[in-house]
Amino acid sequence: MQEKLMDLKEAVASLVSDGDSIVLGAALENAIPFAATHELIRQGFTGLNMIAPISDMSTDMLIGAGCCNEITGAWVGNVSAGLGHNYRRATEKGIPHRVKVNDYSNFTLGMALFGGAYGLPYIAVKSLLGSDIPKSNPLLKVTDNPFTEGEDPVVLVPALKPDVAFLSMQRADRFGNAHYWGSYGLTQESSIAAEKIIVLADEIVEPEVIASDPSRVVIPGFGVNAVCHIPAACHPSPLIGCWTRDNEFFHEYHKLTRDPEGFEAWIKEWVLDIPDHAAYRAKLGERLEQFRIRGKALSAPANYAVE
Amino acid sequence: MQEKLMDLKEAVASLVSDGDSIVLGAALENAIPFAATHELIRQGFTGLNMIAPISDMSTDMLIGAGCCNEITGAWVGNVSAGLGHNYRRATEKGIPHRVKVNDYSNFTLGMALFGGAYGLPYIAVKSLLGSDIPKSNPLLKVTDNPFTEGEDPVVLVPALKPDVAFLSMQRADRFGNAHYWGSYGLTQESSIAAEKIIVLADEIVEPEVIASDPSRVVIPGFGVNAVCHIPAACHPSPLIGCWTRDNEFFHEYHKLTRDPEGFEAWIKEWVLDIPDHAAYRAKLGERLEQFRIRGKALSAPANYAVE
Amino acid sequence: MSLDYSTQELMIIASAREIKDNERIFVGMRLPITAYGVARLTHAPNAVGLFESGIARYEPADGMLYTMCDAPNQLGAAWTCGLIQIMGMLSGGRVHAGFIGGAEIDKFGNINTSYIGGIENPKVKLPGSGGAADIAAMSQRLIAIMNHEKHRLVEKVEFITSPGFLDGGDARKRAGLPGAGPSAVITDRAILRPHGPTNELHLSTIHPGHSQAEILENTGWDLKIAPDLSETPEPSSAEMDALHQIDKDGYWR
Amino acid sequence: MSLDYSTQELMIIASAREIKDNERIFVGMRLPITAYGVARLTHAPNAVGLFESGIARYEPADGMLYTMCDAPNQLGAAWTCGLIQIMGMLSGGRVHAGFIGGAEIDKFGNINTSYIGGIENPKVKLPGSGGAADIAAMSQRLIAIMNHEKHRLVEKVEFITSPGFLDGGDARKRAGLPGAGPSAVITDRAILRPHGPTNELHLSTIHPGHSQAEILENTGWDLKIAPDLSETPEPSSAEMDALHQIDKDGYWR
Repeated sequence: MQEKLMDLKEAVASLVSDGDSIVLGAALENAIPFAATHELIRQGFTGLNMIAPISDMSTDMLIGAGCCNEITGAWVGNVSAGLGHNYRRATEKGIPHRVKVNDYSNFTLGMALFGGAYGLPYIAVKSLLGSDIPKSNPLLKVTDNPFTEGEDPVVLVPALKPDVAFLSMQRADRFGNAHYWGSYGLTQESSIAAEKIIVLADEIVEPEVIASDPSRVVIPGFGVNAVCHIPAACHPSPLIGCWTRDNEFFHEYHKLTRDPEGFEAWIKEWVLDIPDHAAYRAKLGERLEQFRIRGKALSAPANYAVE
Repeated sequence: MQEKLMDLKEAVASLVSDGDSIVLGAALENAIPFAATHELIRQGFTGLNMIAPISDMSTDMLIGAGCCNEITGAWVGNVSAGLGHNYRRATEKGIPHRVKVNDYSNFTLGMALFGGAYGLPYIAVKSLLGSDIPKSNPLLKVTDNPFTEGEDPVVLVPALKPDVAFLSMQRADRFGNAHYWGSYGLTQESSIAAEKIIVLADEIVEPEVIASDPSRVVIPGFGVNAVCHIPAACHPSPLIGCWTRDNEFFHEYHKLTRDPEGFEAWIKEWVLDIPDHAAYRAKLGERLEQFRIRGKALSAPANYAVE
Repeated sequence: MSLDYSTQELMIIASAREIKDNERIFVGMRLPITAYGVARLTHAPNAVGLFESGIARYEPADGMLYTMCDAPNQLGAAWTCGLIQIMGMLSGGRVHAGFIGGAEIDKFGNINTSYIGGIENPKVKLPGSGGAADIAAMSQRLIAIMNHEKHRLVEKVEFITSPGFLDGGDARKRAGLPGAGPSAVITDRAILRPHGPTNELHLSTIHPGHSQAEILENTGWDLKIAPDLSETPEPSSAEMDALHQIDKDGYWR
Repeated sequence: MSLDYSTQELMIIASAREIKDNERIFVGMRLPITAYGVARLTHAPNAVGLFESGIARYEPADGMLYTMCDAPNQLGAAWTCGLIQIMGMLSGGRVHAGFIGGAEIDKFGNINTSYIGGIENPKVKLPGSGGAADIAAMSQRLIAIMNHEKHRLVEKVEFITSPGFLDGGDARKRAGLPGAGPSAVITDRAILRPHGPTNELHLSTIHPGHSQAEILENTGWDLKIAPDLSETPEPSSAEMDALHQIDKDGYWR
């Protein structure tokens, strides 16, 4: 096995290029690796295509910072707080510039990434019939089911292969093997579909810990390009077993980014003026500690003994 | 939640009908619920269509006993011992009667069941191009990828929805919620695709045990119709954490069923003359004990605490 | 003597009544998830709640949720898995009903959560479908929850994110959609239901304290009246007890 | 002084040489799984072994396997999952090579594991594809392992379960197959490889102790000779040491 521990700054610099299509958290509202969002903004990437079923505040920040030209997904906003102001400014007024939206529904985006992961050229679904989404997203094709006599329309969703996937995992070893639990959305499909995978691990553990439970592995370690040790990388989103959600942080962002100036100030304070995630955690200070999970509600063990 | 504990005899009698398509273990070579095979034979079902990627000795027994008219799968035989004698007699000589074989490869059967599970009318794959399998299985259609200019052939695999799925799980509660670990083949897709699900649990545990780890659940308990408590239901196949493989049993079957008379004697001794699985275990006696896993190689815990 | 309840509490209880026992329901967040909790405690103890991120629950979460992925919704779940497994149940025809909201709904129950003012240069870019388009297409039936305002209940939505009966009649069936379409639209003033061969939404029940004239005034199309028009039944004390058990902090009061 | 080795040991070591470092390999059972173990211990320490049931391993199992699903193959695995995840890696183009066997192979590397004597009333019904057809179609390259007998190496297989170069030339590419096709056929007498624009299998190396005449005699078509024909290199002592470390009980001796 190859050691893959890397500084996040270095991982982002060496594995991401301008114009890449990027999955940055695909579990929906938990395990969003905001630490990677910050790093993409600090390094000033441009022309990114952000792919996610639910694009939360992370995508809104990338839009506002001018990193993102395109959004491929089913929903963009601020889940607990409302609309995404940068998203609206970009799509409605071209501030800071126009952003193209490739509309999907959750299920059809899931199928696109499933197809990308497992080499299927396209997937035929019965969703989105009658919806105008296939009109706004010309990648989708409405056609007839060749197995049925008479009319039986289906929507064909072509496979989608992201360039890079960033994922938050509860624990990983230095070789990129990781454990994840709780709902995972499209984590598995989107990262297997991706050309490169960067894991942000809340904790680095000995390889024996991961190897003790290969069914807890959601994406195979041998496909991972870099593993970065970033505690609370997902703040303010939750990570099951590690951190709860900092709801106020989402609301403050929503309130403070109503106008471009407010966003400029916010991004300066929380991203641009901060060198790395350690400094971000230091800035959060005691605030972060209130979201740390200290209780125990442990899983019953599974036995893999051979005799 | 509804209590679903049921005697296997009753579950089979009330949930299976002649002519049904049946998944009886879909994890390939582990977790094959042989106890259900025996019960199907004892109750004298006919016209069954057995669906599995790898059909091991279980399917061979059902063919020899005259229960099975059709096989839908990728491989039939006796994995560690060689060919399946009843399978060969049925397909080559019509003994006890002809069996129709619907040829798939592992991946395309997987896609058929994935489609059945998740409501996709068909799946387009790049496998089986150039193979004669689409000629022997007219359900498969070779067509052109509508997203590509010029020729780009794909194989369309229509969705497959079994009537009943039997599955071995390490532990379940009385409401049908279960834990499974180790490789699972097509367990998840085939049972979600099936109209009815019967779980054979090696151990019945309190609901709190299953609820302690919802990510260890492979198929949702609310879809399960019956849960039957049958220790070693999978003998002679292995069940991770519970039982190792009784290799000799596979070899003995292979040796003793070379001719129809041998099979008749074998099935009488091990199935027809035995009332139920408890009696089967009693007959195995000390032999079974040598396959019981007594060691411990336990998984690292996962924490689901909320604060 | 009538019980004391808020409009939102009535909407929650009306929503709960749409859930039958043993059903699998996409419960969404906020009002519908509370409705699911009430249904479980009253007439539907075996209903199962599904969440798009990959969660199925027998019981509502114990604790406040800001998103469906929060820890209390995962602890003790029946199943935590991926989006494809859960949304796939919907696509596989295994989901009985789903709740969705929206910015606009029209007289055939089509819902817009995407664009106001054109696709190319929208006046307002809404968040988009999320799972709503899938739920509307493939759930056996659909329950919409809306504020009853003239600019929200419109003659024809300008963009169909989530299909209802499309142009009405059998248009939905002809389009190949597997689910049966909207069965109820629950607003803060009334409940509308499709009626007759056109499947147009009709005024079905009026919430206590509201009038037919007020409702027609606040509907953006010429709303027809169902032949069996009645008043939305008030919450029973059992329903209110259940709701108070779920909504301990009185968020919806 | 030459080492003492059996024909099967030579085949295992020849197979191991086909595995490159960092590759992902469908290793199958028996001879190829042992070859994978040897490769890991010699020149390919970072090769990953994949098993169709849903297992990926960095190291070969510690203990005798009768099937790929046996407990020793699951304990300490890199990943245990479903068939779709693992076979999907293949379909997704992420698998470098796979090993398969068969009842018959023809001069273009097509393999039959299905029917002898027709589909309708076969003389022999073989077990079928399992994952072999998928591996042959979608693995970046394919290594076949066969006993070198005239009735097994035939002019044309009567049923193509696992596609090689089909009718030769660019037929495989025209059929739309993603993988490049067979790169080696390792028999108990020799190694054949595709050569030239026809992609016909040519005699590439002859195992020590065997003759060209004997090999031609035991091949069911007019086997052509590769221009760089040589002898299969004997196992090195490092290779034999690795093999003995894997095959502790001398099963292959």
